[in-house]
Amino acid sequence: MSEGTRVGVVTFPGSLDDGDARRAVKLAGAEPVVLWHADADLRGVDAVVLPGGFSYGDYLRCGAIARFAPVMGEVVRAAGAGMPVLGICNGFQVLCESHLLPGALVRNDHQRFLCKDQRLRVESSATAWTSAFAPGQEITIPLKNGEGGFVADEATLDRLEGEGRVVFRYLEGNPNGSLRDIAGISNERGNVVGLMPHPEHAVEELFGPGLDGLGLFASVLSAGLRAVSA
Amino acid sequence: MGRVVIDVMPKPEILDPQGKAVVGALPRLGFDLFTGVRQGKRFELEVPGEVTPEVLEQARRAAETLLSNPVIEDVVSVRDASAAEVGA
Amino acid sequence: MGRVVIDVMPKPEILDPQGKAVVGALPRLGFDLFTGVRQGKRFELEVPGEVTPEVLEQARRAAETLLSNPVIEDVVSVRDASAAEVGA
Amino acid sequence: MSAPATSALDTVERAAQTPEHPQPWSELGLKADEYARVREILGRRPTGAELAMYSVMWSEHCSYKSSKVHLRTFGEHLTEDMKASLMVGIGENAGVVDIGQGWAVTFKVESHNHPSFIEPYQGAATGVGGIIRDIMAMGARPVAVMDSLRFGAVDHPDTARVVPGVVSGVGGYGNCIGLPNIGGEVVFDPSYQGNPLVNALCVGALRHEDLHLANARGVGNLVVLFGARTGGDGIGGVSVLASETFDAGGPSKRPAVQVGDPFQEKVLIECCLELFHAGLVEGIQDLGGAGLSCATSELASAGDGGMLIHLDRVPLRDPSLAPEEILMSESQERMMAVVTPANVEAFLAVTARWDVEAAVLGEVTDGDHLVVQWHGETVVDVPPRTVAHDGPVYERPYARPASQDALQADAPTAARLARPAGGEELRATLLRMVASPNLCSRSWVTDQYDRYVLGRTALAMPDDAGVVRIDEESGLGVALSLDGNGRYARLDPRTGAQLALAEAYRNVAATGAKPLAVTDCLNFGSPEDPGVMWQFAEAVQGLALACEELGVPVTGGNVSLYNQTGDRGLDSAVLPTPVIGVLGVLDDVARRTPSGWREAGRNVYLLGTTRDELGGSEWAWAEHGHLGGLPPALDLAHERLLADVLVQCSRDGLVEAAHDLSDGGLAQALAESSLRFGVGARVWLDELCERDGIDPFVALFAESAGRALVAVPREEEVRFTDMCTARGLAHLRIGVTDAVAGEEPVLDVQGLFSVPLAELGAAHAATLPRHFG
Ligand SMILES: Nc1ncnc2c1ncn2[C@@H]1O[C@H](COP(=O)(O)OP(=O)(O)O)[C@@H](O)[C@H]1O
Ligand SMILES: [Mg+2]
Repeated sequence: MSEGTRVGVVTFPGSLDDGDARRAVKLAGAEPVVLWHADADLRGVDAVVLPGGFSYGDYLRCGAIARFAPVMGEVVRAAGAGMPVLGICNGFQVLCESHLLPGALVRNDHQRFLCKDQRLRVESSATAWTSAFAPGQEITIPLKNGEGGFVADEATLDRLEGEGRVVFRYLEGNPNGSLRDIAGISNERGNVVGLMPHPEHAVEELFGPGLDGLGLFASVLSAGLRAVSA
Repeated sequence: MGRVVIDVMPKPEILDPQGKAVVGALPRLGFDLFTGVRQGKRFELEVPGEVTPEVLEQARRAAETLLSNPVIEDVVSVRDASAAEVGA
Repeated sequence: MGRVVIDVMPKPEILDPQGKAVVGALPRLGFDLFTGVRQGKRFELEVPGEVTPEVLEQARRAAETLLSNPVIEDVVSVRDASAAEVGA
Repeated sequence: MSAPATSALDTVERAAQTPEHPQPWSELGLKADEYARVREILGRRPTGAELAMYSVMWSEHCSYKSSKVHLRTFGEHLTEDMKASLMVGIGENAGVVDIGQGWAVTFKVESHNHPSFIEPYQGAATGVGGIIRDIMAMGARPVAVMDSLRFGAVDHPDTARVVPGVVSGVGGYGNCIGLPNIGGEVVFDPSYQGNPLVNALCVGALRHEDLHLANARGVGNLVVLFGARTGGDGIGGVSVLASETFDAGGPSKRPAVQVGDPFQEKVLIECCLELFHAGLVEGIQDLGGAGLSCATSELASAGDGGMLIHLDRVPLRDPSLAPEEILMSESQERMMAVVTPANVEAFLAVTARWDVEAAVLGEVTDGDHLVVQWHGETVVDVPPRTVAHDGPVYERPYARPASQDALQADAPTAARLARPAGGEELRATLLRMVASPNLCSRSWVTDQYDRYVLGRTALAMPDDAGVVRIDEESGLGVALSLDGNGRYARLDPRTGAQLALAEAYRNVAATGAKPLAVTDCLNFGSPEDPGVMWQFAEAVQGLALACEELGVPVTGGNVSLYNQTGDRGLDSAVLPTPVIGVLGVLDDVARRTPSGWREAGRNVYLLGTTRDELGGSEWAWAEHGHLGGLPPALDLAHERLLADVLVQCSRDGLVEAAHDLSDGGLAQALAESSLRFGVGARVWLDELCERDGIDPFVALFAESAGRALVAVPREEEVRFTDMCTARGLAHLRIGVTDAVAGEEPVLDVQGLFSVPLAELGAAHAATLPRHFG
């Protein structure tokens, strides 16, 4: 997958960073495709991004309602077949609610929304979305959320660590109470990745803390994982 | 160990965006019987000993001052729930 | 008009930042009897008619699928509250 | 007086038959002569619904009855030159400015002060929501918000209630709706105790052809209400909350507190933009204060006919609402559009796609009255202009308070206030000043705001102005700054307002943007106090004159009066606080100048001259609790020159950083520029002191206007100094940025003191978290 890679970005009611995700896809050299929450149709894309925002206002639980959108049935199916799926912030929450990823995200321990440039370590480059990074590489991308505390039971945490599925870890202080400083994780196969910080806001020199976010979008171009279109 | 349960709900006349979001989502998931939803808060307060009248009184005052915002919320109930309502 | 009340609480072993914040604030306000607080959600669902077993059954399923996340929350109770608990 | 009878519907017919029926005009905030005037206009007593409409629309908040005569000044000082880029001026929902390449921007600042005191979270949240809808109503896509906040003393217990609520409310709404917050202000002063100021600004972008105005034209066109359902929110809120002090103990009303639903508004934005682009909207108006009363009467009075509204078609959240309550409700997240019959089906298809409820309420008629029916019976029949525009106009008496002379005479001279001298004292003063409530880091506040969403933000907090890109291809963008200084305005309202304008103007220019237009929010005490009214009149005059001299028109804004607690006249009023927003344009945001130093070895120049000006200064206040004397002098020609030079520096790439000097003076600017990226500096003050005839204390802490600090790379130094010399701008090299590998960065003021940035930064950062957690 490289030339002409098509990456779908889902827009739910209340998605906010969908335009930014599409811009990032484009800057990385792929073709962004708009996917609408109400259409059970992935339009033949090779990979899917669930963007940040406050789907349905996130009033009930973050991502709780978006999980049931018609498009999500297709995303779950495609993910099962190996299609690369990236959930950013609210998208990560949707992936957890959909059980594509384990655990859940709860209110930040300090109870405030927090927007900052966050230092991270890429713990695993063995996923569809991190292959362009060197293992252990340190990057800076924006973090912005009110409910970013990753929680899971001990057994799940141990398994994630053991299987190398902790993909990103917070550095220089834990910004929200996430267990074991976890900022992002993957599924067993490594095609589904979720993270709280926003790589799509670090893809243009002037409009963010640098270009470190491009690595995620570049990775999926060379992932070599064949999409199984629905 | 004793437990006091406090229920706080948005005042009926105040907009409840949470409840609105839920009532919009329910029919899409096939739950078609509900015409209104309001979402409030439930607090469980623990005390080391029994729930005495003094405990209840303090819980009541905490409910009015800290746990609810009287401008937009009502304290619906403050009750001893030491025995009941555990994982019911 | 009938009403179903659903209570959802964070699982005991899961971090509850809101409850933690409350338990920290209580003694500062002079409420010194409480050793633990957990904050959950209370939903009031309205139905046009009576709360039949079918209504309760649908409410129970809604509670399990939409209104709670089993990874972090427990549904503590789903009950007919048509008569009781109104502005108690 | 008894409440209106709720049993029988108060129709126009009934009103005509029962002239003696007692009406609660006083509870609704109308004065006796105003009520009499309504009766005169209608030739009968108003119905309950009409009374509701007139009372909200004739309130201070909606009618500007005390301020109108003064606001005309802005128009009188509008030159042809200033009109050049003005597409829509004062009077519409928001002003619209042409920024070139077929793009326009619309921006406005508005207050939500009183609601934010009662319920800080929701008050602030709905303040942000309201201003965003004003921008949407112009046909624009909102692209950023800002917030200017003023609270009581930082250590007052009620401040600890209000601050976290307001900040999370501003953030909660803006973050959830997906608009970056790109700047604002946070100020603490005891005068705002019990009356915080929450001013929110929104800026939107549109193509010229997308401009929409609020009018209902074309007989037979349909009037559609869409968005949230109408509930009992804020009924009575407009007249009671915005016009009278709320400790006056008014009648108990339906819930005055409005709760915001940012998700609904986000969907409404996307829905509106789709409607605009599909060409389905003839006229559009947001529903803000005064709800349907305002939207219907303003649309109708700006149109070419009358309007018929079936009020029973309004989708209700609370079915028990009476017609007058529906007319007065301030439920949020609603819009009203005028749509041709041919387009209505397509219109409703778009609203359905976004899951937005819509109802066709009525139509534009060929009459000249606004008629409102309730289940077929007429409850309102009025000439809409009399509601929307012909409200009362007061020429309130105003007079310079007798105490003003004594206040101005009490200047903070060296004899009056002890000044620090010598390196040790200056160092200690600097550390206390950067930690003082009004100069400390705002990160505790601004870190709660999303500044990245939409991917347009080229500069935001803590830079001098927010900069957003408007056009992705060309990089065309705008810069915005919001500034005000209540202490300066207290000492001299005229100069104080001008200084606020000058600061915002300078902040915008410091980023390299050419200042283009102004919006203002005028926060004052009770207009019934002649002293307050004098402050207001002076501020408006000063602002209008200064705008003319700087060539930047006021495009719109907001007046908030009755900001006071108690009735001790001027003494219970807030500091007179004109908050001024300036918008500038950058042809390419890639050229924007940041405020912090990134590299060592850059020469630091101070532009402008420094005088012994400490009246109203942060130093006098923070160190001595003193407010007296005169504010710094202002030279507008010099401000214009300074701005020109800063803009040219950005265009020609002559400077790497620029930071304006304001509160806290040079010391604060040095601290901020070095703390931004942790690059220190070596600074010398001898030449400056000699040139300007001042001592190091004055050099560091005076707040003289018209100054900026720039960092110039060595290779541009000749070009830079040549330009300043040629243009006659005072410039002096006062230091060099400095970073020695392996050594801790420091701010070193030669011969006086040296502070490690770590120590400076720790002092700067600790204050707000210490108070607010
Ligand atoms: N309430 C606020 N919301 C957003 N940004 C703010 C707020 N208060 C202050 N800021 C930002 O913090 C920075 C410092 O504020 P301030 O010292 O008032 O700036 P200046 O003196 O240059 O006007 C600026 O970038 C300003 O926009
Ligand atoms: Mg300022």
